[in-house]
Amino acid sequence: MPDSIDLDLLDESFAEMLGAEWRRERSVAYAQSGNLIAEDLWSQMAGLGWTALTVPEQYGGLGLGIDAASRLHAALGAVSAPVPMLGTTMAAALIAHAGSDSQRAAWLPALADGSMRVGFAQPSGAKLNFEDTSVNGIAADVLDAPSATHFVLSGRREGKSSWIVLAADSPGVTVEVHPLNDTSRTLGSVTLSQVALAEDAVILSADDRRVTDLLEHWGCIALASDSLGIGEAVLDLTIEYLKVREQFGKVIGSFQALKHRVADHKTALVGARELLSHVALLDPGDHAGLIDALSAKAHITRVAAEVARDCIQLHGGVGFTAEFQPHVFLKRAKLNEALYLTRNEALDRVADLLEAA
Amino acid sequence: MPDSIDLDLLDESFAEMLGAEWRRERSVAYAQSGNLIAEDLWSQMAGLGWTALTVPEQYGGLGLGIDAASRLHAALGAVSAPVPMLGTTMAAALIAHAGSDSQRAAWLPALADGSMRVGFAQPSGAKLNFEDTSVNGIAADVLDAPSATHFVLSGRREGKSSWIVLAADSPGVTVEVHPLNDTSRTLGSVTLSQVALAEDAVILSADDRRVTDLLEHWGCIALASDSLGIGEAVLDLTIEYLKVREQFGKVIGSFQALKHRVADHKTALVGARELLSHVALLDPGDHAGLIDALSAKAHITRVAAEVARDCIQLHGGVGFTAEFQPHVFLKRAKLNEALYLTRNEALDRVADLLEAA
Amino acid sequence: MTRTFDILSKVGDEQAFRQEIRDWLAAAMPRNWRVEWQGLENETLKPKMIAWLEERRKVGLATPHWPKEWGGPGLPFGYQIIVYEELTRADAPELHMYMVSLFHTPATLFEHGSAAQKERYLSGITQGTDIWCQGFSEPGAGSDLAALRTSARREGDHYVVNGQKIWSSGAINAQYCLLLARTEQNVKSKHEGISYFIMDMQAPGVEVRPIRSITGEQEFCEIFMDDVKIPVENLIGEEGNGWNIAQSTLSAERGLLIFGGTERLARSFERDRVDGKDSWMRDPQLRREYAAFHAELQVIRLLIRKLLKELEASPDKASSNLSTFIKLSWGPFLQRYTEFLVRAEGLEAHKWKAPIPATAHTSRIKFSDFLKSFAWTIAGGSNEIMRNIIAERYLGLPR
Amino acid sequence: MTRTFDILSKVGDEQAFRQEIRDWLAAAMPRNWRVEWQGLENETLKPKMIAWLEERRKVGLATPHWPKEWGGPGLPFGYQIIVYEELTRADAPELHMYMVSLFHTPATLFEHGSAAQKERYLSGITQGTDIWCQGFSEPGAGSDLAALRTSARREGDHYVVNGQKIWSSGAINAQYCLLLARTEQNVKSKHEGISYFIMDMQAPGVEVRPIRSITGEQEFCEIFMDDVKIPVENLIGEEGNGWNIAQSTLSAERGLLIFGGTERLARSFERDRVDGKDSWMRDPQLRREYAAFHAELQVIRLLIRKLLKELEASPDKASSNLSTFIKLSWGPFLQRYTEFLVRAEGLEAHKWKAPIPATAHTSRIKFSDFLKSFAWTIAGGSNEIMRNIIAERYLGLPR
Repeated sequence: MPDSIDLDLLDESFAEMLGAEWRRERSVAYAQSGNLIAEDLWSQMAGLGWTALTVPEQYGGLGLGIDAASRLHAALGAVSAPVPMLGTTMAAALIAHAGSDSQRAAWLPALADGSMRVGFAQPSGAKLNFEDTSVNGIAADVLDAPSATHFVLSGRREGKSSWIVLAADSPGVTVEVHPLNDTSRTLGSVTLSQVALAEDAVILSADDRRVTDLLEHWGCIALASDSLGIGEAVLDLTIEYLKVREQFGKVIGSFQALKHRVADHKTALVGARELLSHVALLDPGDHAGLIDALSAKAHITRVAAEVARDCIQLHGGVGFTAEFQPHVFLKRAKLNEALYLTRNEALDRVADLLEAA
Repeated sequence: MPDSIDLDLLDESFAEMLGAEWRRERSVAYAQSGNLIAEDLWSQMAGLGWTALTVPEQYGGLGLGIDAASRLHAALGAVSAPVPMLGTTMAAALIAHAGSDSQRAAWLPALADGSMRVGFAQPSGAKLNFEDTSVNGIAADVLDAPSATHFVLSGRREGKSSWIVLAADSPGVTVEVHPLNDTSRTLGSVTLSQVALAEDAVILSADDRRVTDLLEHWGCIALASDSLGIGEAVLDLTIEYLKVREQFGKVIGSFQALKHRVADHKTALVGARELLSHVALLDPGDHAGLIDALSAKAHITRVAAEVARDCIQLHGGVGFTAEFQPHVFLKRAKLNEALYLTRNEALDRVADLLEAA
Repeated sequence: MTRTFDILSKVGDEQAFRQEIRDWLAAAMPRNWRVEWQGLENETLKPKMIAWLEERRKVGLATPHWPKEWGGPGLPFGYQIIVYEELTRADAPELHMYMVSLFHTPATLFEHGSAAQKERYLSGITQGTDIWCQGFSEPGAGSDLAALRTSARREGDHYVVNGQKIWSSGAINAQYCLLLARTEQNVKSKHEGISYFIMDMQAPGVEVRPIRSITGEQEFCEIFMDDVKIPVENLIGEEGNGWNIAQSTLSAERGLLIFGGTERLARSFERDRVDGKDSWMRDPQLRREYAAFHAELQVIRLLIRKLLKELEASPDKASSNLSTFIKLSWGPFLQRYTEFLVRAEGLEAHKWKAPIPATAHTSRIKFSDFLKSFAWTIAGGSNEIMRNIIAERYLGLPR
Repeated sequence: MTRTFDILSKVGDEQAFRQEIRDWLAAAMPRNWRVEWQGLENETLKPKMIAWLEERRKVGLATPHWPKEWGGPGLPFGYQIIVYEELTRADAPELHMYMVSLFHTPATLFEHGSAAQKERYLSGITQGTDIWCQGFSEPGAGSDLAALRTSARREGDHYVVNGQKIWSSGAINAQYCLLLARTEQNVKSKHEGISYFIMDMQAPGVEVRPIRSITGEQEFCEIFMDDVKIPVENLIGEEGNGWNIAQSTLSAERGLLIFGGTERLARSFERDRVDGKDSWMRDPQLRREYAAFHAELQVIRLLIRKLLKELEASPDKASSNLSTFIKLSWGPFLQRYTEFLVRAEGLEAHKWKAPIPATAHTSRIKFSDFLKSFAWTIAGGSNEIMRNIIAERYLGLPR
């Protein structure tokens, strides 16, 4: 089944539910609500099996790959959905690829049914020390930590990169909430104070480099997908607006200077989509695949942020109000640029990898 | 007299002569001629005293400052004049500020009357060794060297920056000509092989740092001025073209997408002109003055090159032909970006100086 | 603290003038205001703003750029510059609630107001705490300002106004409004038949609704007018001549208003470098990006000084060309620079912090400053309108 | 060297196919051609180009992307890719004099030509050395192609043609011209009344004048036609249907033609990095700028492969949407990348070097490659025309 699934059909089902459940008005209203997560939306997603997308079948998942996850993240970006899906995608990848059998059995079903919500540490963050039986330290700026049931934090053990999975309510764990300009997501710094380190909480892979590459690859694709969804959605709604808003006795969409900017944005997004489709099919273990994934992250998050920025300008005055949607997209697009790897960090990696090729 | 001269009147006299003597057609034709210098234009300039502009009065000059030279360089840029004026400006500054009385007497009158044409070494080039009685080495990529009567080359003596003034026909001097894409100028690499170093040929200043700063300041302003002239001229002629060329039954200047690009270019050039006027009045010994001069070089050469590039595009097909003028401007503007200091080198200097402020 | 300050008497001695301002600021400026005022809006902010205005008034600097004819201190140009330099240097709060009062109202009244209007309303600013707002734009007439539909119908000794305005900064706090309304419906050109009024915001039928902006602040408002009566003596200039008068109002916006903002930004630009010195200023690329902004900032500061000199020579008539170039330089520059800071600061810039009022575009909350930059690229004539004006009016490209 | 090569028979075994091409290229490719051909133009270049075409023909690769129906080798898509990959890998000269012959002529004739026309003219390309040019643009009708004024008047069994064409690549060397001319003057829409002809360039009344381009080369020409007779059998399709047929010609240009160019650029992109490794690749900023181009290059290569797959599925009908997006991605990208290389190389890039023909945009003479990029941003539908098409036709924004 997984191999033969039609991703375009998947797209349609994502768009259908989100289009019905997370309309523009909800998105705009949510941005001022102060909530940490759209609980009801998350429940619906879980109910439809979206949280199970990339979990292996034997653990209650659909066993699909990053290409399917890419579609889902694009759909969530397209409505700026306030759900912590990135943590699920990343945690499922990590645990499925590097977890022991008991770890997989312990966590993958909970990820699949949505009951486990993960705050996944910034890959570029400081590493914790997992050598002892307890762990101390701070994992700063963990995405979606404030609404998470679990954290996946990275550190070192036996000289290797490794990860721990920790319940948010474990003794000694506290979370400092950082509200974001992008109110569709949250950030939290997780402080660990004498937190007991159960042996089974540590994920240690024989080939930690491969796991690190895999996570980088999946993270880049998920964020690039989210941004692609943002870029396409904000451009589409702006084009709609340009077709109805009148100034000087004409719809403003008839002004050539605006048309040319829109055409450039559309061209950039058509290309971005093609790049992403391609990257999502590459093997993360593949050197060229990682180059393209990092490139896609740097390129597509930039394109989307620039499109969203200009869409505010194209809206004119109403674009400056909280009541219209472009700002919701701009804030999310700008955050995507900074998450996991900044553009400059990604490009430095690309240059390194190209030179090593 | 010099203090009270009206620079706007000077501008007018530059524009009048050059407008009459170096029309578009000559500029376009010259670009394919293979000549090293427009001898007749140089003679006319010398006859009108333009080569004497910044030479002190007691040596037959007009004793004006870099603000006047800036106007001249802008006027020369505006017609892409194939004359080695930059060497005169730089050499006059160096000799007037750092030369001994005998050196000033020997060279300034010849600079003033145009009989001495200088190939002035790239400030960033390798330094020669002036310790001995003869000098060996290569001064690479000296601007206008192929048409020069003299070279000013930089090196070190007694641990300080110093300069030599050398006749092009001195024994042991050979010049390798590098034709340029910008055919309004030339470049040459000067090889010195056992060239006798007369004691009076070496310019050595007690405060070599001040002289270096002065040359950097003047060089930045001269090149930025040349580029400003280019940018304004190429935009003006493009606007003229947009007003007459018809497509789709309209003059293409009525298309809003083109209008908006032109408006942005115009805005950038209005600002560039203001920056340059300001910088040309600052004391080169002043820290802030040097920052602004370097900034002006980096900024204005970039603006002009970008305007010239888009002017080819705005011309459409004819912009791609050697018969129209935009390419002459683009090539000169791009060269100005690379001469003396690249944009990145200039910005690194600006950042250093800002941090030291 | 019991010392009194006499700043204006020091004109003629720049050094003493400057020192007196510094001493006064050290004594009179609200303490720690960036922290105290953070997150304040309208009602809570207003008394603090008034108190600060009072301090400025005491030393004659409520309206430092006003000539004597307007009731201002009539400072020579060089001294005006010093005032702004010192206010900036001390990081004094901006009188942002008084923007229209300080800039748009005098630019309008001085040239077009009656003697009685000048007398009454300018003194309300120099001597009182009158807050003004501007009622130009409408939901259906943004960039196309002349398409406005708010109507003013003459009935005896007053006009009856009906309609809706939008993007009125600070209308929620305002006593008066500079209002454009249509007094004649059947006109050949939409620029005709528009009249210019002073509207009392406390008049019956006026309703104000704040609009929340993308920064979360409520600076802009909508104004709804339902049979609002405006006495005929509140008509500015001739009936039907409102469009021309509005050009005076707008020209104030495109030049002078930017001055304070750029000087503050120049100061903030230096602090950004210091703040970033152990982080992004060590990245060779970001360092160059930063350095390149220096030229752009200088360009704008120089253009504004040129405009101010023109204004000094002829105070009632700003060069509209120059002010258009300034507007189109400043807005996009500000947007690119603040975006750069967001990028340079990384994830930290994305953490929400309550906006700080009265800081112009230098709250130093990077994301908030970036979002606010759209006010300059959209409001008061968008980038697009500026480009049309430059191409068509100044360069003669055909419509 | 006496070995014969049988590349086409290896279809079915990719490895053997690839190896056979490599062996053939090692034996047959002109030696040291980049040096030998540098600075050559027209007459001196033509025999070298023909000799290379002959080598390709011997192994069935004169027209590697042509289907069997056109007289091509009918290679499966994957094998076409291999051919281009190997030609690129070996840095084989591009058949740039044959661009119209290889791309535009078949795209036009296959769909719209008569059996006799296909028979005669396609074989002149697959079996001979016919060079074609295109006579579309006119001095008064550049981007507004349909405004063309060249007239073709029917007189008995021929048409009499008068007018002028411009931007005809390689017309100076051409035997035939794909000509658009107006056969009907009184039309409601300018797109009507245009007919499509094959014109013999040796016919009396045809005169060709080369245009020197900004790179100093003479690739483009003007064609003057003074009572040129074209036999009626040289009309392609119906009289008056030329505009529609021209769309087939142009679609070839916007997709397929870019393929060779991007693959060469991808190869050149790698070499640029190696060449720069001790200079600009050590500058952190230039290194990032370089790395950022990787994504853009991949985007274009992927879009083209998608288009080629569509063409394989339905060879006579390219997706015009996709080809427009490709054109608007490729031209500006190429211009920015070549400009970057000029900047990265510094002063060295400004030294003039004679252009090297047959290198597409990868002569590796940086300034020349930069200047040539304008051919892609202006010719064959300028950036501006592409933006109009995308906004109006694809996105439905009103005219």
